[in-house]
Amino acid sequence: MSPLEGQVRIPSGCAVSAMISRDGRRMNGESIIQSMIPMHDRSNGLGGGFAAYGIYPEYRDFYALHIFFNSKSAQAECMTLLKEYFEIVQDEHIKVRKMPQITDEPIIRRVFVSPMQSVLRHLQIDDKELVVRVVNRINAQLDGSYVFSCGKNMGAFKAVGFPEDVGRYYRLEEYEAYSWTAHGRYPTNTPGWWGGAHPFCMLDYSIVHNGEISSYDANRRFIEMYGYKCTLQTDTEVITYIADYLIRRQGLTLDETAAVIAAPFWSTIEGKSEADKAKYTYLRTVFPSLLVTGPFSIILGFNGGLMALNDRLKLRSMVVGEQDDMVYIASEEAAIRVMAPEIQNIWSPAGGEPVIVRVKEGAF
Amino acid sequence: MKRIYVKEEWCLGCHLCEYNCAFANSGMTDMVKALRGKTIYPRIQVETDENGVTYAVSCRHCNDPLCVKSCIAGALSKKDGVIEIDHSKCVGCLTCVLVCPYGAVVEDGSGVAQKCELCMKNTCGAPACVKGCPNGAIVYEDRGEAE
Amino acid sequence: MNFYPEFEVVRNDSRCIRCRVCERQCANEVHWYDEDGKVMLSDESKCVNCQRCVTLCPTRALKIVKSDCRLRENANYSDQTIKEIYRQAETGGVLLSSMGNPNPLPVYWDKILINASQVTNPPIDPLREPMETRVFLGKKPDHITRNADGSLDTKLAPQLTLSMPVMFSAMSYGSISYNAHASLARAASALGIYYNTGEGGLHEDFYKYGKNTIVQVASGRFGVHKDYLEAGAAIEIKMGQGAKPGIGGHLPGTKAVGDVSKTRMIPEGSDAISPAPHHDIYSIEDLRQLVYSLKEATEYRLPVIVKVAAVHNIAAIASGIARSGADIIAIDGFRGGTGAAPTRIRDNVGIPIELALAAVDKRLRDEGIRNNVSIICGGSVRSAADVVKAIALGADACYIATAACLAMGCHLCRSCHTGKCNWGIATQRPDLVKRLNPDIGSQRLINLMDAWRHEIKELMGGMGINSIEALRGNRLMLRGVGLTEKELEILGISHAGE
Amino acid sequence: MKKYVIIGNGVAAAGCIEGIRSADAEGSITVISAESYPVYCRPLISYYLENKTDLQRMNYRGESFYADHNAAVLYGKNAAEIRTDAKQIILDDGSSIAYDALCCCTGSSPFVPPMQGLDTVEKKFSFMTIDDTLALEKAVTPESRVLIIGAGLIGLKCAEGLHDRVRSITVCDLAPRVLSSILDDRCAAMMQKHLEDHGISFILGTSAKEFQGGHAVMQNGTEVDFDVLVLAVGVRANTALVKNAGGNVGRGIAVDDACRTSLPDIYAAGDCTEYHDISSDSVKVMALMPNAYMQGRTAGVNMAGGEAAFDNAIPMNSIGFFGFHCHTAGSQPEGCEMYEEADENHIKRLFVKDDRLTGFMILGTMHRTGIYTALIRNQTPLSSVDFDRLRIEPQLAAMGSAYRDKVLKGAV
Repeated sequence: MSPLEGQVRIPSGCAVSAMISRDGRRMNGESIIQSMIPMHDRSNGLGGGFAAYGIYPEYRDFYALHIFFNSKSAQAECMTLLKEYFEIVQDEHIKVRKMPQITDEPIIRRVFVSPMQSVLRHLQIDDKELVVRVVNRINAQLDGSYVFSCGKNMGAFKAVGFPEDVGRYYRLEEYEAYSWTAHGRYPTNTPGWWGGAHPFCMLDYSIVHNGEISSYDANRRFIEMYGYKCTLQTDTEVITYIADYLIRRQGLTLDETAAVIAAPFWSTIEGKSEADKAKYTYLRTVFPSLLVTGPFSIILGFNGGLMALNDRLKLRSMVVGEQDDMVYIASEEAAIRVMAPEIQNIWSPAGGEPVIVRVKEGAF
Repeated sequence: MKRIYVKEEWCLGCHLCEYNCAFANSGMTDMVKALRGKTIYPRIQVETDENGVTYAVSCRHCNDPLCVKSCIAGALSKKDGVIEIDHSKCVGCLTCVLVCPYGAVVEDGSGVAQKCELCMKNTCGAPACVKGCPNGAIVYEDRGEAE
Repeated sequence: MNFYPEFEVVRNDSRCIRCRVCERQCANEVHWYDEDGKVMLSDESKCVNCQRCVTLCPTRALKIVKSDCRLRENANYSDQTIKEIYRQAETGGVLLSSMGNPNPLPVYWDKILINASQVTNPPIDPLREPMETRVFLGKKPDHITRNADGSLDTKLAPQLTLSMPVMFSAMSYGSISYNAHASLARAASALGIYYNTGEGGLHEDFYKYGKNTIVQVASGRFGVHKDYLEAGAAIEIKMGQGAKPGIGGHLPGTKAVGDVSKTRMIPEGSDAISPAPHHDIYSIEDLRQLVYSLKEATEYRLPVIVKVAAVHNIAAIASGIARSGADIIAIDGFRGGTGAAPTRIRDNVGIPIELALAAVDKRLRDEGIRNNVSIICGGSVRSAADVVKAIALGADACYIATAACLAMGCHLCRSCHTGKCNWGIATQRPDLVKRLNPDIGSQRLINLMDAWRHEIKELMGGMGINSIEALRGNRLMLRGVGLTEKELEILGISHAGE
Repeated sequence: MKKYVIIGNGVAAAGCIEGIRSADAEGSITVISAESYPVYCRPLISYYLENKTDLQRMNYRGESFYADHNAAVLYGKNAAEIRTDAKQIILDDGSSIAYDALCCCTGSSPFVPPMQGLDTVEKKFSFMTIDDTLALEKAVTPESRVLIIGAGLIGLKCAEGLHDRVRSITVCDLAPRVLSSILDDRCAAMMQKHLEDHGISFILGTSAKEFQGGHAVMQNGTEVDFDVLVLAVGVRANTALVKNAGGNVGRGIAVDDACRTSLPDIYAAGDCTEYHDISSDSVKVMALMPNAYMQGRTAGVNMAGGEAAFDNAIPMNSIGFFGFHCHTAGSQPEGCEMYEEADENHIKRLFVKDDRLTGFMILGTMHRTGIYTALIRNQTPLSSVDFDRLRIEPQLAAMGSAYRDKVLKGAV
């Protein structure tokens, strides 16, 4: 049997797509599913997925865990563990639409949880850190359980299959989100595993990514010093951890984060103002191991916005479109034209230059 | 103009320049054939001072060349800064040897005068002594000095 | 006991033009000209096979070959072993050797292969795209801090900035010549890297290269004073050396002459003996005290490097150093060179740098303190490929010394301890020192580093990496061939084909 | 536009033309040449006989020299008179040429003392010019017996030149040694032996008393039969033009360091002049090619309004016979010390006085002798150099590192 995710490093090509309303208007998943259809050939049916922000307004204060279980016993084991750390607010099936294109489905549950204050006090950590630790523990140590989404008021939906089928399977037309990201996968050496599909999430960060990064092991071995465990050995996973580490734990801004991941060349830095020179030099000096090289286009989703970023040589395609309050991002312009047929303003961002979109304050 | 200068602090006294010179001006393509079993008459000569310091001396291509002024046959001339000898005109009187204050014009072993012509007339292209010096003690450069 | 000489001088008389260059250039007085017979003669027993005569012979009339006169074959007692016994039986002395361990022990660099991109991601052409090799060595902060206005506080612990991840390793003035130091200093300056004074102090002429100088503090403390410490860009505490772990150094009085003795601050002609330990460092906490003493003395302006030989428990030692306040750890493998070391020590003590480096990098990461220190890898880094492999194993930069000596003309005859280096490197004899013209020496070092930088960029480009930091510790880019499971495990790499 | 006139067309004249043109590209130059050849150097005539050169290669400055320097040459003309008042030269054909500046490069002529019966000799020649040489060449056969009167530079070079063309050569001279003007007894003896080894016979210390056709009788009674007679007793400077115009003349035309004669706008250069020898601090006729050129050039520069001086003249000679060379320079003043080094085929004599090298004679090996010449010419104090090393071998190494740096590290 071929090795699964986590047993071997898996490079893969992909398609990405995203749409976001800066006004915080919530839209159902129809449009984002449609956007993946013209990019069908960028996937090979071994993985598709979506992330949606703003979909659980009534549970916005709770962490929404989306979990795959291989068996009832695994589910029971996992729930026992969760109860040691969290109040279980709600535990339910994620509704799916049975279809021939999607097979081998695991048990798919959605659990809203709230960290127990006593635990936080005992461990001297904040609630986010607790979620990260527990999720890492489940994913690394509990056989048959895999948490694939764990943020607030957001969720990831993914499966083995083509992305448009995955969207239908999860009935995404029934969810309303102000920000959607999508991913179609083209892995080159795996039979495909549900957990290995994208997006990859950590707290409310979700990453969809197209590329194969050459810095992988340098990034992985660095980030693993800080409690992360790259169980999937995928680019998306490590980039998610890098984003979490830089944004949440180091407190870098999105721009600063982009300047670490896709650092400007020294020759570019030389030409900047003294203040910028000092800043960029500092970031490259302090976080050299988090520079990501090789081709990538990623879309980092988070509560209240998203950031799209290309590698600094722009070795992967990525286009951005803007119309009214909407911003669209995709591997191919065709995908954007599906979502917004009348769109005028489409451009291709330069390598290493982040495109950051934020929803109006208070609108999500 | 470019001239040959010596850096005596780097001269090893190995005398390779003399052999490279003799070979370069031998008109032959094989050094062994050119020099083996022969006394060489190089146009550059290594001297050793009282402290054991060595350095090579070759034609300075003077601004006021006594050799050119003294040549009875009109065989020596200065063209583009280089003092040349026209061997077809030279009759071997060696007056040039008698007047060169640096001892840089020498007899070639057959009674004819010869001197450094910066390897411009042989197939070397650039001074062989410079090219062959293992320690950069002889250089061919323009120090911007007035003619 | 008389042996047949180890080398034979083969002179092709039909090519010899009697220019006597060989005679003039041999400090061992192997060659001479016989006026009567008009031939060149030689005394081969004096020959160390430094190839000076071969190199300078204008007609290629000379070669030096290994003598085939052999003692009776014995797979257990090699010729070398037997002759060493004879020598010791004769002299009662410790055998001395120079340069690195020449024995056929495994060279792991040669059993590690480098990856390249095909199809799924593109190789990068260094002639078309920027390819960055700049490296910072020094302690990195665990957390960023911000100024009141929210901007990043960009103050950092002192860092060394290298244009490429290679530096010239410690070789003292005394063990090598003034001109060798001049060559290294000038090349380091021109290249934007660093050279290392070694333990012999810093000649006053070279203070001007201070921005590119690492000053060493070794157990003998030769030439160490306030101005010296402040002259460099970093201070290196030498705890050990790969060629001779566990023992000190010994510069014979014959080399401690003139400026060498002045620079070392020792009487002319006296032996300069570095003790095996630093007598103020008998434990890791003592090291911490010295690290901070040196930092205090230089107002925390300079990073402190601690250099250790790669020995069995190097990972634990490195962990201790990383917590000692040191900014950089230099690890020197058992193949590293020396101007003189007891043969038995050189050939039998220490471990390969590849394994040591991998173990140290892993240990520091396991302990989450890899960012506290930078790692320099030394002890037989021979090519750009070795550099790339070292970086991918986890080094921040490499130290080279043997390769640098080779660039300056060394022919690895391993006779440095005689002080008669025909190439003007490991000698203090003025007529020999003169043979290394720093104009040439520095240019050759610059050429070598330029060439390596190009090759590093080519290799990186092939891997689809366009900045050296993305290569550091990127062990997925390496595969082993012909290595055991254990070796692969220690190196932290997969076997080729996996 | 200035009018320059040069009387004579030897090397001094060529130097004068180059000197004028180095300072004045415009003025007209007229050269009055008695001989019908472009400038050549007279000492080459013996090499012509030896086939080491030919008439074409003897041309001192190449085909286009006069054209390149915009100089007109009047071949086959002689100046008969200088009229200083009118600033005119009257030629032997009666025509006149005006000058603003004039240089006399009239050279020297063979001097033949009166000898009884000389008119009975059928084939007798001087050895000064191409025409002399061509005539001599025609007159000799492989069977000729040649008698040369004069064992000086001219006589002996003639002997060398004729050596392969004739049956025998006898050289006689009143002086008791060969090359008596430049060599002392010991050196002359070595040179004489070398010449005798090549079959030249000598009758020295006596002169010809009487000629009877092809028979000569010496003062000491020796008799010589010969077919061809060459008269090379000596030369005299051609001073008449200047002398007749009222200029100061001694054994040569008197000139100063700027090569000016005592007459306004009249200069003189070359073998016709007498001038200061710094090695002996005396005025001499030094009929030497290098000096002739340097004087000519000096005169030319000054004529054209520039400033030049030839103020370090010394006598010097480079002469060789059958591959055996001899270099001499300077003088041997009264009371000088001599350093000598000699073996069978080589001799070196250096003369030192008052901390200066004043002269030398070197026979056999000519290696870097110019370094000695420079010591004489520059009047270098020997205490400032390492003369102990220098006298053994001429070398810059013994001249001090400052001098060496100046010579080898900069332009000289």
